[in-house]
Amino acid sequence: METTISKSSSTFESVAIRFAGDSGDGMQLTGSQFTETTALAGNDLATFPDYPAEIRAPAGSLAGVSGFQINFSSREVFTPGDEPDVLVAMNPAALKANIADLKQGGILIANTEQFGVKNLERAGYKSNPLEDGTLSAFRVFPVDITNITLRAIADVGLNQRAAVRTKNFFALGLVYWLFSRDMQHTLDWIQGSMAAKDPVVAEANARALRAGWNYGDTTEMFAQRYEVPKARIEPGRYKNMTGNEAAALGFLAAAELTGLDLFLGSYPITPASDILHYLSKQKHLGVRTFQAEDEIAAIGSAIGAAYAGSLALTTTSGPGIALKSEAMNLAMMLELPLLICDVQRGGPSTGLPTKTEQSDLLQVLYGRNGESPIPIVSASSPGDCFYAAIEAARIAVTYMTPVVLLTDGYLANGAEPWRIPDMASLPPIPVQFHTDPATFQPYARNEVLARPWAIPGTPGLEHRVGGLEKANVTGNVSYDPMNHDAMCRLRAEKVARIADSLPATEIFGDAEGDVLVVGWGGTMGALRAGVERARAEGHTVGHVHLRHLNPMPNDLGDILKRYRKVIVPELNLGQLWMLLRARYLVDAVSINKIQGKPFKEHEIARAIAEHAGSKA
Amino acid sequence: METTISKSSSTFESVAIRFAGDSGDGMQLTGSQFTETTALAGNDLATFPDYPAEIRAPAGSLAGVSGFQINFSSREVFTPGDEPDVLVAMNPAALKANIADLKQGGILIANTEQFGVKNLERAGYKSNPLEDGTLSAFRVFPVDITNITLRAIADVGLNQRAAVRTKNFFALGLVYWLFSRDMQHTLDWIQGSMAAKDPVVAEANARALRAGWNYGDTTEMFAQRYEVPKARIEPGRYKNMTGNEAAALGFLAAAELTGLDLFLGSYPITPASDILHYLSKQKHLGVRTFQAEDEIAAIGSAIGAAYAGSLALTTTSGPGIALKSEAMNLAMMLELPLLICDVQRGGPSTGLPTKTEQSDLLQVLYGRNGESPIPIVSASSPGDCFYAAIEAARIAVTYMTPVVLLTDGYLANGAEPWRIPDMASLPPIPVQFHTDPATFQPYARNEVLARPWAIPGTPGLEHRVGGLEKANVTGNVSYDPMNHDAMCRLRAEKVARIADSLPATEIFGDAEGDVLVVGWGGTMGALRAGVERARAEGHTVGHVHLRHLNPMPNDLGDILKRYRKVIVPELNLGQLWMLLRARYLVDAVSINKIQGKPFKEHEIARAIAEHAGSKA
Amino acid sequence: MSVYSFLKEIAHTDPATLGRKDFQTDQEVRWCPGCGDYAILAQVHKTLPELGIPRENFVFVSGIGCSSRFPYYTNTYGMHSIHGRAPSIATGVKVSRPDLSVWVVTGDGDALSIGGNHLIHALRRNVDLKILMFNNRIYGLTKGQYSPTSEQGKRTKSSPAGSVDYPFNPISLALSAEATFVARGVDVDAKGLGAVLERAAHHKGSAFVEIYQNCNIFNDGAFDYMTDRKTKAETEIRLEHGKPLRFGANGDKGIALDAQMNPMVVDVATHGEDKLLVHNETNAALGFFLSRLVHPEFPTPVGVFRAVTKPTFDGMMEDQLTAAKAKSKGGGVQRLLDGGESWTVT
Amino acid sequence: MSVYSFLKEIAHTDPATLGRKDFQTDQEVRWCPGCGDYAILAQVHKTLPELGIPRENFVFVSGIGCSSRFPYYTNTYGMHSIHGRAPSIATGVKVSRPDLSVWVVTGDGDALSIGGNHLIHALRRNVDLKILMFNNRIYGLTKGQYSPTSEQGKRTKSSPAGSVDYPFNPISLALSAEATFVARGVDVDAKGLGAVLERAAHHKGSAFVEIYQNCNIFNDGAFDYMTDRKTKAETEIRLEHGKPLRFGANGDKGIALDAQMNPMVVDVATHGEDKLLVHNETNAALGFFLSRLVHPEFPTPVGVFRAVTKPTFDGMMEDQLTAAKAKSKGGGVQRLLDGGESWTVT
Ligand SMILES: Cc1ncc(C[n+]2csc(CCOP(=O)(O)OP(=O)(O)O)c2C)c(N)n1
Ligand SMILES: Cc1ncc(C[n+]2csc(CCOP(=O)(O)OP(=O)(O)O)c2C)c(N)n1
Ligand code: SF4
Ligand code: SF4
Ligand SMILES: [Mg+2]
Ligand SMILES: [Mg+2]
Repeated sequence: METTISKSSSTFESVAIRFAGDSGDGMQLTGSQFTETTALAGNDLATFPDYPAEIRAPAGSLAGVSGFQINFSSREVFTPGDEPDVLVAMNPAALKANIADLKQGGILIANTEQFGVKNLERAGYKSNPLEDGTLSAFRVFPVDITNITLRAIADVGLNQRAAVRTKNFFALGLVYWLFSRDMQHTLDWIQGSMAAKDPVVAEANARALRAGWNYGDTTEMFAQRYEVPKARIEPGRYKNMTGNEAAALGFLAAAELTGLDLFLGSYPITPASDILHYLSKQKHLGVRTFQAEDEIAAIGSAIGAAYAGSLALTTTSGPGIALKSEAMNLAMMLELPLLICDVQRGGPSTGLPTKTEQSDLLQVLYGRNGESPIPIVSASSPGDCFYAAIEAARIAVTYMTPVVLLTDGYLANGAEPWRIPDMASLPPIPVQFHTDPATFQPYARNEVLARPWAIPGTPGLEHRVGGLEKANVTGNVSYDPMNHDAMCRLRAEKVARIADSLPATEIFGDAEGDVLVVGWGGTMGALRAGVERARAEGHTVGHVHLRHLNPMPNDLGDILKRYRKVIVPELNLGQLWMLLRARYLVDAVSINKIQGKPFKEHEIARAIAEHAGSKA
Repeated sequence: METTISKSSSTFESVAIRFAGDSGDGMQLTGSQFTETTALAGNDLATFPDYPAEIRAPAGSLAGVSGFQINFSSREVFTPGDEPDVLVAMNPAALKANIADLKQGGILIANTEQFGVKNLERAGYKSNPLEDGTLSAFRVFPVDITNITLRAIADVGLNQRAAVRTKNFFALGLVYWLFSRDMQHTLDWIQGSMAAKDPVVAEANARALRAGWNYGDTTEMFAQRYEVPKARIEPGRYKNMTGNEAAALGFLAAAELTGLDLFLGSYPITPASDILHYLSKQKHLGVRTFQAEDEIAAIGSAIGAAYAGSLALTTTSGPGIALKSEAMNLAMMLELPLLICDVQRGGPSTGLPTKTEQSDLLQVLYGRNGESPIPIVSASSPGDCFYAAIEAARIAVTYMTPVVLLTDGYLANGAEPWRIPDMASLPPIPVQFHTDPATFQPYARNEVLARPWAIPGTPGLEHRVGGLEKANVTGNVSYDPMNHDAMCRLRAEKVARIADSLPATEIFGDAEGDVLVVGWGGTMGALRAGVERARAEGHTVGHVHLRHLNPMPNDLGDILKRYRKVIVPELNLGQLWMLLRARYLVDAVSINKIQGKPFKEHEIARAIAEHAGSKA
Repeated sequence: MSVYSFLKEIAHTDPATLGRKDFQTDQEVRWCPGCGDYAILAQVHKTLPELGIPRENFVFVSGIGCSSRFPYYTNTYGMHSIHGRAPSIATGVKVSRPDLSVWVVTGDGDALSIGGNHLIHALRRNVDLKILMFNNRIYGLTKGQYSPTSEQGKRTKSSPAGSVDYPFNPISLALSAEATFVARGVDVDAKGLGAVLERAAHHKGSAFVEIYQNCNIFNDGAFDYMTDRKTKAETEIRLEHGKPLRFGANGDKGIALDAQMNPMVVDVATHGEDKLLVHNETNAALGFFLSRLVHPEFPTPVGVFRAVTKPTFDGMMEDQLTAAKAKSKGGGVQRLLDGGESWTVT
Repeated sequence: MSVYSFLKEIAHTDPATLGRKDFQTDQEVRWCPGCGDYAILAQVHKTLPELGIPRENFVFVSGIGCSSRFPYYTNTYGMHSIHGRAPSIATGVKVSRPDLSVWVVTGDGDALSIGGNHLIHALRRNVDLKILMFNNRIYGLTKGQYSPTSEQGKRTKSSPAGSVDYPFNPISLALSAEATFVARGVDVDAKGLGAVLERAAHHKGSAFVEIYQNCNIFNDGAFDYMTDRKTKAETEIRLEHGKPLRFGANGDKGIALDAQMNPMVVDVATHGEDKLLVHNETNAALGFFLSRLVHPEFPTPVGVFRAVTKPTFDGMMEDQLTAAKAKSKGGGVQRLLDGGESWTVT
């Protein structure tokens, strides 16, 4: 589609837009269409979908508000943006829930049709904010989105309910116009995927989209348009990738790289279930998914599959880890490779199941009886879940050990444009089952202290494993005191030595100076952006983002010493912070936030400035 | 009984004796009789029973050896003694398993009848050690205990099997003679408890006992006898007390002090089961014990009972804690008083179920998803389990929180002479259920941040609690980000403030100087004895033994600073050590041992000397 | 004076003053519009005030799931606990406080998947609990995975090629767990459900009620075959103690045994009413037999499968305490402390 | 070349060469002298070499308990896992490696207490496992607490006043969990046990075998009533498919139904053999009925209660994989990576 550009337009480096509406309003779809179009337009971008909590809230209620934020730029983008420049509010509840975040002077587009008495009341408004002057700090654009849309598609022949549901495409069209985006990608999608399901609905949506565009173009409302030039982006093929899908793909890739069959034992739990859903569609790749009766059975089945020779995986979230811990300990004792993926969510207890948090680190590190060392790997962005999953698998099969992969709700549901990797370029992960009876001892160890993997069906290697302490080398049950001491230390040593296989730690920014920011997991983008801001303000700041939480990299201690102050921002009350203090005796500062939400860039920048300032 | 004392005798300050034999040889009974008699004789003492591992091992095998060590003295005694001065070995396996510990020049009494080819083989001896000269470092007294006993009781009329079983009383009589102990207490016990069950057996045992005494008195074998004078002991009534019994009594006392009914939900597990056994006999005190189908149901039932207004308790060991962690987190979120008693055993996984270890500290502190602060109290000696249980209950009901009580296998099965407390002298623990609807808010807080306890049956206080995050004050479900942040911090703060209710930390030994030894739990005796030794050697050493692991006492940070070196001996790989380093940034040294066995005094003394020496 | 004595002294709510409204809460009900849970909630709110129990003596315990949000909407004491553990928690409530009326609300996932063991153990012990299991044959809250009651071959998010799990028969399972009261109701059948709930409430011992519940979002229409007015008569059979098993438009059909002891649908007129099976609520094996009548071969039984009275777990525990107290010599904990072997140091 | 291909290339043990000795290990057997576990071990060692399966293809998975030490004494692949979880672990073994013969050894506590849920779910799914539950009606390893199969009133360490728990009937439970093979054997009855084990081994699907086992330390003589030669004939009844239910010294007694569908013991001569119940292994409800024959009112049935064939879980899962692979366009993970919406930056 050729779109004529009218009205004046000005250029911006970055813009953040938030679409917000009722759960039924299709905001996630709107967001992902905008994302793809923007990616095609060559911007760098980051997104943040904000689903309502687990409950199905009544229409129009605050609890039912669904949001999607996208930050796009001509520079590198690390986060979805602190404060949106534009808010599209499809109803009063969406306005109420999001207006506090809108930048001063920002654009608010509101669907006036929804601002009737009943909906205002549902959202807790005493009077209509579009009319009572309370929004004077913003540029408010009231648009009767529902009715204009209905008029535009009147003759398509949809019933009222279905017709109303196209209004999100009107909003999308309007925003496309406002930001000078090309509608073609979305029109293609409508004519493709959507039309395949229902051509009438597709036609209506296409019209609604165009109507939105035309509305912007023809009405007097918007004085100007905005443009965000292309960013410089690494060449390659890109797609939008969520953390859960990336993790699932990473496990699949690891299976291919090891030559093993993937087995997943899982019990559904928010926000981890989608990994189960994704993998259960991959039977053609030899993937077995077992939906167990609970988390314990799930990991139990994975332990059985690992013993039998699969690349075994179990996926869950925090409460599920609590239940799996006894079995994780068994896997540790058996020294079998096992991948345990914890998609962290807001705790404690049932907590805030749909919100994000980084508060399972100490649980996965210490939540077992006895001395039970288990390696921990974490992912730092949605797409990075792919590589983190592969790294977890490398460690598991190389060292014959369970490994925890930590992701979180923010990564899991969040999406980012992701460069599609070439499988052939990934280093293979060699696995060799033991076959020779002459050299077989169940708990003999190789140069990295790993014991042999001898799978049932191999003649002459019949052996028994179990959770009682085992004699070094033979693996027989042993109550010998010195053997127990030795085995506890051997197991710890094996895990500690994984550090020898890690690359040098990457430092972003200054290699020494005022402040070192140390983080892990899904806060990566916010930390990087915050560090950039602080450096732009003149501070010398470094950023280390840990992929490996256990063991930590060998060079970390030295790096910590090169800065006057170490700050550790986490979405918990200071878990990595505690570990760094204990291990390196560094007087680090904990920056914590536990609101079910990611850090904002400015929160990090401010914290850095504060501690860089105190040049004591 | 009047016993004539013949032969010369010399006086010793302390003596340690170990009785060792097959599981069926009655060594525990022998040990406890010797203990009571020795206590009556006015010595201070400590004991250590060493049961075979959980399996029922074949007679005569190494795995089946059962031991009992007693250390008694005219001075204060802290441990069962590092190396026994006397070893009684009832068979070759008992010899094999214990001889390495016997002090150079120590006395070995062996039952020669058992040293036939078959038994030697079972114990893994190629030749008879009593004859092959390998025991030349010891004073060996081979006695045909079995046959002398049989002859002594020949006319009592027991069958062969039953008759042979009296031989432990022969050994006991012989040792009584050797250490100039009065047999009367044991004779009374035989004529009382034993005769009530079977007078014939009792008569046989009494004769065996006398025969042992007479054997010592009449044969030429023993050139001299030993005497250990009375110790200065706090006046009062004493009894022998195991840790499990003391803990059970402590929970009962707490119920009485609070006025609450005690409820125990438990699932049997070594070494915790005896608490369940003991409490299930106390129905007359209104105690309800519920043997659940698993650990989760056990704690679940206790949570229900706590909600309903009981003093609720659940008991288990490490693997059981792993299973209970999700429910512990629920209790934390509900802010209900709940006692969780973890009798630690050798881990990880099934580990060494009958052996002791201190390796669940980090598990109970951190083993839950999200930020989940739970207070932790530990007991430092068998009898101290009583007071530690009461302290746990005080915290639970005062602060409305679950509390973990850590004991361990060594404390649980170990016994010590224990001064019987007077219930009237214990401070009451006031509990007041909320009753007034006008002032009721489920999550309102009092001056120590505790919420009200409103139990079902109270009109007007109907309310719902649950594991989702709750709104401050009202307790309604809340997904509000700031509320979540505030609640996480409030819960943490509530637990942190418990420290304000703790007495000043007691320092044993020097209040400042070279070395501070910081410990916790069942290592108390060994640490104290080790510190005494080191001080006797001229080092200035303090010893702090923590009852409270979470929160730690307010004055601990200051105390740590007063010593040049802090060492932290633990039966794990450094758990408290890690916490102290993180919290106080103190460059403490971890002394660890993980052999299923307590520390020896000299191990501690040596560690102190080492670090006191390095005056760098 | 005991800390508990206020419970006896305080003025309790007069049950006669209670109405349905008294059991509603101020919390917004957050099930999807059209969810079967609403109808069940309404029936429970109708039943509770009729039981002659002060409102403050009710406790509702639930696990996790859409169904498990029930306590928030019922103005009694309540706990929305963790997934699958409600029967254990409720057992603790009831055993420690036999004066309370304790209810469990759970789903097919909560009760039969993660919580299966606690359920069967509570039933086996005959703890005096009223257990309402909302069976929508799906995991609702986690957005639609198959559950242990989903039919084989079901395509869901986690079984895109169709589930290969055979389902549990919850009634069979409850009976084999020795439950003393076992019944089935249907969300939209207000009258039948009300009757079953009332009988469950009055049952002394553990009562298990399976309630067919429509999840219109993830498993819509699962029970249409038997709730549809047009087909109901042919697809549902109402169990009545002592009555022959008849169904069909005019009760023209019945259930009888064939020579192999297998059930068969017969024409009453030709087969003879006296040859029909007669329902007997006291016969567990018969109850089991009836639980095997499964759609589409057979009409689905609703009503009470089993109802027998046995001493309850909580009652027997209470009796043991009473007996022990009667025999006790008093002296409290001090007597225990003082007992056994001891010696005096002066 | 697949990492698994060596399994096909390697020379497997010829099952014909295997004998009982090949299944013994070098580990000292550490049960108490006189324990019933020895006899069961012997029967299993006798059965395994007769199955035509290479030794390396057996996997024994157990939980925790005296019984669960079984794998150490059996020279196959094995895992002594954690308490109650053996069915889950075994499910993982079997589902991922349908070529293996997977056995579970468990106790009444391990299987029915902590592990009850995993057991019934494994049975429901019809995973091809052979599950041997040693029922000694006590927790042996933890030194004698009552178990879910202990009789009510039993005095143990944890029930000094007598247990108030009603026991489970394991056969009823297994049947209600839809187990396709359900049987009972007795430790000292070598022949009967051997026969049951052999049938279980050959059953395709989940086989549940309850084995009465004497714990001579903590529950001695629990089954004397039916193992004692003198009373055996009156207290035991052997189930045979298609045969009427007879027992007694000369088969003079039988089991029949009364008018209420309750079982009764009848004199065959006076009642008539044709009126006796006839055993039918394919009828779950009949199996359930027979499981309710409980000592002392009735003789205890031994043998096979139910045996039917249904597709197994592991088999169906395998079929789904095969079908999916057949339809696959190849390309491995790269195809997934490449699929869906994408754009190119140059
Ligand atoms: C320990 C744990 N595991 C998993 C979950 C996720 N989860 C919550 S509810 C549920 C299943 C709900 O199904 P059902 O009991 O049938 O309830 P419904 O929503 O259908 O009413 C699951 C798997 C959880 N909350 N906690
Ligand atoms: C998680 C956990 N809880 C409890 C235990 C303690 N435990 C070990 S075996 C057992 C019961 C054994 O009973 P059963 O299965 O009947 O076996 P038996 O010893 O009688 O053969 C218990 C409670 C444990 N090992 N692990
Ligand atoms: S998802 Fe289903 S069960 Fe849950 S509230 Fe909605 S309709 Fe009801
Ligand atoms: S305790 Fe009982 S079950 Fe265990 S080995 Fe001994 S006799 Fe056998
Ligand atoms: Mg459901
Ligand atoms: Mg048992």
